[in-house]
Amino acid sequence: MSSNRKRLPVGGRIRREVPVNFTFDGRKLIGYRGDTLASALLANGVTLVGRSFKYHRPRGIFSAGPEEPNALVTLGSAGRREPNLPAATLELADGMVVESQNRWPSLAFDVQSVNGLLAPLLSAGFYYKTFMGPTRRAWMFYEHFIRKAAGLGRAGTGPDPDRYEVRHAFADVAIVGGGPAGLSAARAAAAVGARVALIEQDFLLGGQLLAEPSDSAAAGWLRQAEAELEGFETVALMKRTTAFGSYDGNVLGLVKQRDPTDPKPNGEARQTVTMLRARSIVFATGAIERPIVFSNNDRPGVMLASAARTYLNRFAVLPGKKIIVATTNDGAWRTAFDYAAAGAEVTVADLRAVPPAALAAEAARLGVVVRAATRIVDLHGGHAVRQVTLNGPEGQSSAACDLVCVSGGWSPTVHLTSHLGSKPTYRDDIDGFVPGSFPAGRFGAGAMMGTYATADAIDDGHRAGSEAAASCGKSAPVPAPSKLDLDETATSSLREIPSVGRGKAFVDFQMDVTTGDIELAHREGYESVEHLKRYTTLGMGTDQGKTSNFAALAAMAALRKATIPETGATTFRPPYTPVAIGALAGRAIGHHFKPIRRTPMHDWHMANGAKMLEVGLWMRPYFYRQSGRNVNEAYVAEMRTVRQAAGLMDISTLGKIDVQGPDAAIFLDRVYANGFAKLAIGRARYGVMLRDDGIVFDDGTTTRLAENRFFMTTSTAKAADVLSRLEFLLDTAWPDLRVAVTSVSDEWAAMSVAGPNSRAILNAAFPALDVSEEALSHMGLLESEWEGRALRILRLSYSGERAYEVYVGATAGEQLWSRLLEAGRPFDLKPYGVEALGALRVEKGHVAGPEIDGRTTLDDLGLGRMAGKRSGFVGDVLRRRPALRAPNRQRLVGLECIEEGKRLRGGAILFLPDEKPHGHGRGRVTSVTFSPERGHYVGLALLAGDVAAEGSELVAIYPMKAETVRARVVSPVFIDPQGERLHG
Amino acid sequence: MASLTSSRDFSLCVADCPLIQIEGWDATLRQFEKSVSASLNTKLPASVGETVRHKGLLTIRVAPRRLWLALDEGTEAPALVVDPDLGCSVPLGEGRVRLKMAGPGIARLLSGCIAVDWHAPTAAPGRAVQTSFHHVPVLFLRTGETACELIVPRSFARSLSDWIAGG
Amino acid sequence: MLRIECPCCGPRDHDEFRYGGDASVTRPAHDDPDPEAWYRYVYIRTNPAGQHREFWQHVTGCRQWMVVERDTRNHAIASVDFARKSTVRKQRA
Amino acid sequence: MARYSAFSILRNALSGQKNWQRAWRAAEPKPSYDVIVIGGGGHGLATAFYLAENHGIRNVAVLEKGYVGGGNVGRNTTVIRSNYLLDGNTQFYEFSMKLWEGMSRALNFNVMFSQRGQLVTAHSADQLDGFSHRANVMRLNGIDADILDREDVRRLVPYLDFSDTARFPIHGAIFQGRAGTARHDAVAWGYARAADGHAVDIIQNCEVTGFLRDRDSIVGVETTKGRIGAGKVGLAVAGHTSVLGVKAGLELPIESHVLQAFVTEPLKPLVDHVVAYGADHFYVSQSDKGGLVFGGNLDGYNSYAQRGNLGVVREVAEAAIALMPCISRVRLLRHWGGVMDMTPDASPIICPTPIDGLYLNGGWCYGGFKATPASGWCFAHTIATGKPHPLVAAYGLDRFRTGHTLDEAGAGPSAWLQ
Repeated sequence: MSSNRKRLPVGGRIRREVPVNFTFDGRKLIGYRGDTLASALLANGVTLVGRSFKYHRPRGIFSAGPEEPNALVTLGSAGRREPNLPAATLELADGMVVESQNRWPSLAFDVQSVNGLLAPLLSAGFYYKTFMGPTRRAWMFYEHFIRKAAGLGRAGTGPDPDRYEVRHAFADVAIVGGGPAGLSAARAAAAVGARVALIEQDFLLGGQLLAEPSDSAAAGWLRQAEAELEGFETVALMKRTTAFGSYDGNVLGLVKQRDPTDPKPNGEARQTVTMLRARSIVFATGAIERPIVFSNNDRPGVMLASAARTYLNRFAVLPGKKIIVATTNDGAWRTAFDYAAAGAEVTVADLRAVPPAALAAEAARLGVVVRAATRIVDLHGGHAVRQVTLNGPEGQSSAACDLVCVSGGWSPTVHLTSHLGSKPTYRDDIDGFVPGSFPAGRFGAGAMMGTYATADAIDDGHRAGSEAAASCGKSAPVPAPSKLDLDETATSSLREIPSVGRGKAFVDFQMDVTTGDIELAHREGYESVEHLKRYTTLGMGTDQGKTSNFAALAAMAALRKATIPETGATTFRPPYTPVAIGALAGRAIGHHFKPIRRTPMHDWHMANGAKMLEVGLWMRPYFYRQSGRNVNEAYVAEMRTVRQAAGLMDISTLGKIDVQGPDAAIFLDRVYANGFAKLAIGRARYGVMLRDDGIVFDDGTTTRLAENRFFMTTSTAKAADVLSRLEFLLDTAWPDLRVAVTSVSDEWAAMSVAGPNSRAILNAAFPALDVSEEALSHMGLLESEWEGRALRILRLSYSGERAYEVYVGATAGEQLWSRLLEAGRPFDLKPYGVEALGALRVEKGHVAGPEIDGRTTLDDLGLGRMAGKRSGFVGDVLRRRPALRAPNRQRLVGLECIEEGKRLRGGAILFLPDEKPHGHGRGRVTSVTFSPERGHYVGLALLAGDVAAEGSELVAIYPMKAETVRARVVSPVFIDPQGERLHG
Repeated sequence: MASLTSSRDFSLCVADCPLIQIEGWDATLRQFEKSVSASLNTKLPASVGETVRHKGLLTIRVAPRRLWLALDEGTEAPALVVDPDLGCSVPLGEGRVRLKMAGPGIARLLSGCIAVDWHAPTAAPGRAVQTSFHHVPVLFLRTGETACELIVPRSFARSLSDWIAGG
Repeated sequence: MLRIECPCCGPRDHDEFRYGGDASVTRPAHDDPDPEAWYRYVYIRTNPAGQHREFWQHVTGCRQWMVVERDTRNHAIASVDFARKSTVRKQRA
Repeated sequence: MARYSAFSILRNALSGQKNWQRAWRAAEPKPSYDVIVIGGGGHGLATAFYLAENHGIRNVAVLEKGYVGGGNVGRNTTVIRSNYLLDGNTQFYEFSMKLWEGMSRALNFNVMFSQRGQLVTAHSADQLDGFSHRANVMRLNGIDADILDREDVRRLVPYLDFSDTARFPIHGAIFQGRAGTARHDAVAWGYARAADGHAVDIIQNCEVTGFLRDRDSIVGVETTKGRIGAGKVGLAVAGHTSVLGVKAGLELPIESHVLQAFVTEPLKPLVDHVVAYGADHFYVSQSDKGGLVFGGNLDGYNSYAQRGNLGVVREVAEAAIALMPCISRVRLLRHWGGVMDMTPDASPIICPTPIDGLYLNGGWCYGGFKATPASGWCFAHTIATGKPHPLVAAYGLDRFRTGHTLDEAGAGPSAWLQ
């Protein structure tokens, strides 16, 4: 087959001096710069491009745009494999590797085309009526085969090697569509000083003007319009960019394809998603031609009339030499004329009884055969059309042909304007839907408003552009745009009614939905548009039914003997054309999926053997490898260090809030369940906050720094929620309180020195400070400076050992950390991680996340005495609800394992020893640790009040490991119940 | 100040960010502002997003009752005493980092980071915008025609500067 | 993509804000002991399909809590004001 | 009603598909019914079916303001599971699972219930402990559950991100083998057809605009098709419960929020299970047609608009790539929003109401689809007997006043955080 044998010697908007090599199913082919994959395939005489979804019927190129239902291909391989791309939207680039899909073993010979023979069985909805037996799980068997047969292309297997980007952008006026109306709107808006973004999905501006001959007046107009726009500094011409969605707040979602022909993309992302915030938007999205429904109307060689004209005039491809133009309107005649002028033998079959005289005269001049009141009823040919059956006043006749151009009228492209929920309204005069209404700041222009004639669309664009600019406060007189009259006459003039011969007549090509399927849906009562879609899968393909929606609606209306508006309108959902998930994710992938939060000592941990753990956004040391080979070994060793010598823990992740103001004490008194008003300056207190519903919200320690100033800490997880909650109360409930709350979480590096040697270590590290028991007793504060930074030392303990929380300005965090380790070396100070931290607190009976689970009350956690008889604090009233005070509620207890060699596990369910273990049990183990002090596993549990007496015996059942362990209820404080280690 | 990335189009440096936050009480805000203004010997920015520069001290209004006093490197902190009946102050400089950016490619690069309109009057040189950058609250300071700073929380600084350098 | 016009920072994407729910309910005084009042405040919602007064905090901006009036059917925003202002108004009334 | 079977398909194929009957009659309202169920979604239709099937109450109408199945039953991501932790939820959802297992045959309508298994990834030892707790409860209640370690997960779903660059490395997973998906529309249609087979009137395009009262009792409804009397009225309009509740004079702890759903272009089989990401909001399955169907978190503010915002679309896409880097080039085909009734504890409400003659079924949050059969079964019982079915005893409206809330996530009473 000779290369480009269907290419005309001259014309088109292709650059013949730049040949482009590509392969299709392994065949090496050549096109030119300026081609799409579709035009290059047609130029090379490739008509069979894909197989349909259900019946695997041969399909060719049907359109010249994103409405393409048939010619879907897979591009690239491995991580770059991209399935289901419409050939008509792929800009041809050197080295493109293209494969057809949904066929096996080959495109020309596809085994599953046998489905076509089974078609009578595979009617719409047949799945719902069978595959129900013989057993309950039978569907799982059938589904296996059905899934394999379904689907189109295949996804890639590995990570995507390409980059994507998400960008933010702003404009005064965004204009969607670079056709005559959009260009005119852009000019009008730019001329009055508006910042304009003109968005065009194609790699050329012009829209339908590109279908005009490249030496025509239209081409001249386009050149001038483009040059004029390029002269404005405030106009961004965004080509290769699709507005995929229209969102609230006048936001458009755009996706831009990198220029695939650019040999040096210079790091530009393969695709860029832009969130464009516009003050006003002009939709100039044009219209999509409708097909005609007849038997075998899906065969390769059937093409939309406007697409055929585009391939001829824009790409200089003559896909057929003997063509039939089947139409209901004037527009398609221009295709007939241009093909005749290019030397093709052309017959027009117009459904109308009397086509306009002017068209007939021009046809006669060009030797085009005209058959009025004539329709196509059938088509013959497998991989390419050979012949059609026409039915007209003279009866049925056959006509040989190699291309059938169809036009059933036009549908305005109202997808984007429907995304915000405004229902399109039907306009009788154009037999189509236009946008129902526009919210403020949104405008429509041109064919999408039903204004089809180019001259009118240009004027309409001018109007819309001016109004859009005016709505953002920019208006001034602007000269009218230059005229362009293409001599178009009225467009759609007759509703096309499906006509079906022997073969299937397709309404939705991609989903293989036929007129028979629509009849069946109607017969079975699935007559609303949504039922029709869902029952037949109509419009569910990758083209979202861009060419099929109207025909289906018309067919259903006819069956219901109703009008189109009575039958309904389809709801369009974003995106307008499919968008790669990777493009929407942009650079927020891999490590950047969520930002990483590092403490001031992060680098030290990394350099010193810490195994790090993700805790929310933070990275925290889980354990240190020098403590043990794995976490279980390490945490026990680290616990021993803390209990026997001293440990150093990075606690910088704690939430820290500066609370100041004359009313700060009153404020804290209300937000905490326990009182703070009487807290002495220089003292710290453990506090618990409740939610409004009386459930425990968070806990932490708050220290009074001065009469009017407190330093609050929160859990790592709740830091942001607590701050927002405090601000909420101050702004909305108690604005009379003079209190300021500020996050100082990042301000301080925080570390805990815990263990019997902790005081000695502080003495060594801070020789100038008095950290004696007298000067700094338990719950005391010492404020000072270290290396020019503020220093706070709080005598607090989470582990039950004598311990100090040392806070220093974050910039000195790592330095102080190292200093403490150095000072602590003689005292066996070692760092420990969060696993040991958690284990130490379990041994001491402190509650944490597993117990403060959003369902527990103060009483449940054994903290009821903190609130005492207080009232007037957040959550106090609803915590008194009966269910939250029920005596048999589960409450915190200690558990110890009483079986030699066995262990407790968090998440075990507790039962009485003699009861059948079934149901939810009496409680559950929340947290466990091996206790080096006790020599066995201990844990905290939430246990029903009636069986929670100390000394009771229970079994802890853990079905996931088939374990049953005997345990005894004990005090939750496993070490030093008198608190002697804390004091002294 | 450490340079993280530098090319013909773009440079990115990271620096410490001495910073004090002051805040006045609702009912006595005018008195508070008067006393601060007198004590700093400069007028205060009137509305959120405005800044006033005075002798190495940049005053930024970050909320109706809240101001940030950002010090140039090497500048002495002002001797500011806030009357507790009028308001309060809290140092925030240890916990913030300045990411300084400059170069002709800056507007494009920043469009991949924050939703701030580089060409809007609210982002003109001398203006400040608080916004979010990959979920993190940041303060954008427009310092010149092709220069700006982001004041970011220290814990997120590396993650965010990596993001910028990768753009 | 909602855009909320913060009274002091200007129009911003809604993801700079934290949602705070229905602002038409009245929070009882901190020391109000009436369980019914607290029950209604915490749980009962009119949940209108239409104009809804609601709290939003400009959490990555000025950190102020706002009261926004928004139509829940189409997200059209009728007004935005500082919550402090409307709370003070309410308390004075 | 003709039975559906392979034989009926064959017979109809031979007769050119001309002999199929309507799946359900196009009924017009009678003057009154024993029971009116408002809402022709999955729950309402199932309720009508079980009223007839289990309680012999056949003088029943289902009133639907649009078309059958046009609400959340046809907008969700079709996940069915029974992996609930709390006493009350566990048993209810397992009962539902059992009904799913027999549904196609019970309705003579293939709802394509595919028990392909669901797994939720865990990203730390603590998270896996939490999952183990849940799995233990499930097993002790006779429900299948397994805990998988990282290598088990890798064997089962090798396409997840097991690389060094994963922001939240996979530590393990909880797995329920009997969980899966179903063809959502078929559930509505199947119940509609089966209810119609019991002479229930299914009345489409019939919007309820008010309630008829006799003193303090509700005795019927005002509709766009006129007044219709009723012995009892059941409300099953999740998403819009408040709108009708206000008309009836109910005070409700419900807010309407939007949850988005997403579908990609059809692909050859890739995802063989239901997979949920434990480190963020993302879950995915692959429909039999080949599209990846997925969802994420609520948009997060009260909404009755069936559309979502772009920010959440991006967040869901980010989570999708974080879990499954190989779908970067797969393209999103459609996204849409469903309006959810969110309750303050994320558990539903099925109960008699303080208003005589009015029964409430709502507050399904984002979990209504999987509950469809059990909800219908128990609501029918509640309406028929006037007392809650034991399985929904915990789902009373008064639980918020008493404190008997069922808060699976412990997220507290802000509905949008549930």
